[in-house]
Amino acid sequence: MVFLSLSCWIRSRGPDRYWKVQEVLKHARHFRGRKNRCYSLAVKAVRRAFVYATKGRRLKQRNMRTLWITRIAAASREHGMKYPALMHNLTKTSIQLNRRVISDLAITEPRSFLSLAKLARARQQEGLRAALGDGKEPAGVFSRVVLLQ
Amino acid sequence: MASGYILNRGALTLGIHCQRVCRNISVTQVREKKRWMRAYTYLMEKKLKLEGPPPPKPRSQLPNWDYHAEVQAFSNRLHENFSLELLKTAFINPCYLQAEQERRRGLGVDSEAAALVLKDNIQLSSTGAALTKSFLTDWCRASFPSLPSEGVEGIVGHLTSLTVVAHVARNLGVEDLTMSAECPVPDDVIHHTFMAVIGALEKSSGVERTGYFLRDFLATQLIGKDLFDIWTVVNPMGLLVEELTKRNIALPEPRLIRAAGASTVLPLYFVGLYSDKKLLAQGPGETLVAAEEEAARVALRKIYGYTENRRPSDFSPPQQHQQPLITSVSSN
Amino acid sequence: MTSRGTPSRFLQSVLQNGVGRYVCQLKRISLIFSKKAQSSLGVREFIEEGVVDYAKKNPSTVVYVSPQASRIPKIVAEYLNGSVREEIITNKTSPQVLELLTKLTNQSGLDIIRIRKPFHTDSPSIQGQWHPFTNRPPSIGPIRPQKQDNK
Amino acid sequence: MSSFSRSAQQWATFARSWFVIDARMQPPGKIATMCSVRLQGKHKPIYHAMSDCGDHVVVINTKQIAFSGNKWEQKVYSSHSGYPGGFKQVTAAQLHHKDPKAIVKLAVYGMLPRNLHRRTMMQRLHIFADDELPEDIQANLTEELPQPREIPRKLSEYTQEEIDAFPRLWTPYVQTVCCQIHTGGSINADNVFTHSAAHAHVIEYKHKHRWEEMNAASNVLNHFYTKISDYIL
Repeated sequence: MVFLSLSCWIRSRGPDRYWKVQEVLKHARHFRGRKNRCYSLAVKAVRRAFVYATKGRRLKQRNMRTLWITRIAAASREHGMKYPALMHNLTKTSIQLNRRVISDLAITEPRSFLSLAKLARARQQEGLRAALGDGKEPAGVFSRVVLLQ
Repeated sequence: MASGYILNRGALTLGIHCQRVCRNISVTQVREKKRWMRAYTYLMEKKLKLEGPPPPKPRSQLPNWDYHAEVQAFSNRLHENFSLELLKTAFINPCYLQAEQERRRGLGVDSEAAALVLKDNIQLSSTGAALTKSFLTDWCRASFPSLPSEGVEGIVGHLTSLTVVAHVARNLGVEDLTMSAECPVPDDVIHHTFMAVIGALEKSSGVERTGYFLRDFLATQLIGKDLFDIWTVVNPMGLLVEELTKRNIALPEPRLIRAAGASTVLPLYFVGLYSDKKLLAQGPGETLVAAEEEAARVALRKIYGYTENRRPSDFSPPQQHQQPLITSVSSN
Repeated sequence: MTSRGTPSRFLQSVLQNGVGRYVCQLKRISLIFSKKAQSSLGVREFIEEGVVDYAKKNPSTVVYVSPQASRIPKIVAEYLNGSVREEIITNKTSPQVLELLTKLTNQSGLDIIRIRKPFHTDSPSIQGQWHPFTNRPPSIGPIRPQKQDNK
Repeated sequence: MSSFSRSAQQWATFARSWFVIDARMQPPGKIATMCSVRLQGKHKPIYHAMSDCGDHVVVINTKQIAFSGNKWEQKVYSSHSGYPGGFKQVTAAQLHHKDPKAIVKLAVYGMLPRNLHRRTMMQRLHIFADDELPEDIQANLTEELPQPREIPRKLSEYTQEEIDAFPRLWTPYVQTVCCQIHTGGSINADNVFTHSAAHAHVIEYKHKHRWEEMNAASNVLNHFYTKISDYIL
């Protein structure tokens, strides 16, 4: 925390408790209770607030990512896909959209999102067909693939 | 200050330690904690609270003001070649002339010696206003060819309204230069002045440049605005019926498409307007009537080509497009 | 700084600046310095060397140079939207002053506070925003879904 | 399409829809999952935990939910009134007998996040023991959700041809008993099927010699927690 304005405050250069207190209270004015006017309480609260703010900057990124994932999951469920399948197949089709953009698309441009989902679905089917091969089992293996055909 | 200094010196020579009492701040510089500062700040704050902020002063009466340079910078800032004489005339409002003459008469100077040889901007303003109106009407017709004349009038009326023009003018620095009787320049005066500036531009650079000027500064105010925020239509359904009969399309038939929570206090209805079994538009609403009206508005927006997802208007600089503005816009 | 304790705004521009043409938002700049003081040395140097070049390069800005008996040289920048910014340039060298001036010239005059998102638009959606019925198949006939009766 | 007015667009985007789920012969857990997702609004791309965008869910026919395994006897619902000796434990069957809505309600409540929105979300859940809906709720519905599990068919719903065509692993001892079962007069098999989760497709008559015993005992064992699994696979 650097208080740039303090050194620039020309009229009151030098140590003065009043200004020091004001610098702290400036950050505590929106707090609730006596914290917003009593220095000894405010200084503690401000320090905590700054610590939370520092941690919060990391936390925000994480929380936003979870929010995007929830939203994409919800939107892809509407089109009958699951989130992991959608994202995996989008990567496979080399669509390099991040989660923020995809979730924004799901809200503001639903038709673009629908086409993305369709693309992922097609890629998924393709992958399944490739995994099944020509529909014949390798020798000596019996599985449900035959029954499904 | 001088008396304080003398007093201070007198006190010092007398050897009485009353320095603190009769100290004058600006005279004796003492290196210490400025403990008076807090009380002084509080006093000033209290004074401000009691008396309110001081009345605003026009920028021209504050230090660092060169009218000629300011006017020239104004012209350069807008990338236009104003003739400075005309531009200076454009800033002189009749109310300023009146007030100034009153003031001079009040000072007791005889009328011949202190006569004002300034022209006011009434004529420039009227030409500017007329030009603005005609240009914006043409521009709207070209950009939204299917909009009816009432709609065009609505848009032009919005763009030339007092608030919009005053907002544009204030953000272009017209307020400082305006010669006005009152100090926070009222909206109508600033509107008048801006129109006069447009008139001056038309006289100095021609109609086409003025057109670009209007397009760049006034028409851009349409960005992000909805048609029916600008143009108040009371009965959209009636208008839609009128439009459809004009185009020989079957009349719209409202149908309830979707509904949710119909018996709650937060219902949602989607009403679709079908014309000849084809969906014209659909609109959501809180009640069936509101939804129907909304659907009519949506249909009107589609017919008039003023949807939110329309192609943006062309605001590119004139160097790339050599042909006149109106055709270049309509070719889109 | 905490996010609640600091003011914030969305990304914006003055009068859709740059859509039609770009207007330099700095309308007036005053260099206030002392003729004698040591702290104004760099400013005096800048006024001798660079201020004319700066004024020529920026014809849309009015530059005032006013010597005053003060120890604190400063730049007062006024913007088109009416905001005024003061920058203290005590003990700044000539290139530093020029740098500061360039920075002030390029600013828009809007409050320098936290910007919530690095992008903003008035009309976010082209295809129409999502609503609960966007991806639902249209229901034919009566709108109420009839309960299936097994009996 | 994006030309709704802003207020109308907002009204449409944040409107609450009403879902209806038929819980007949469905596992309560699966019903509760569907409910809790929709009550929280996690099925909408505009989801945000603070924006309270959940929908209404109507569950009907909760009287006819179906637990698998022997959860009816073994699943225990515990509660404590706070007073000494106030600890109560009831089995699922007892609870269901007392209040046919309780099992679904508790299952949904347990699946919602533990926060201040929990009770609000529960208020948007409407549970009905049978399929009679009041008029005002009937008017609100927007969509019926598909059931998570296919309803197993009762033996009485199979035709004779289907039963004959059903693959058998061995021949039953006595053919006549088989006929006696599905011609109707048998034990109150219908009753047992509807109330318990037993969904047998093939009835085996290994214990032919115990068949008469069962017929006699069926008057006693008419409740849904009858240990029919000894006789029916």
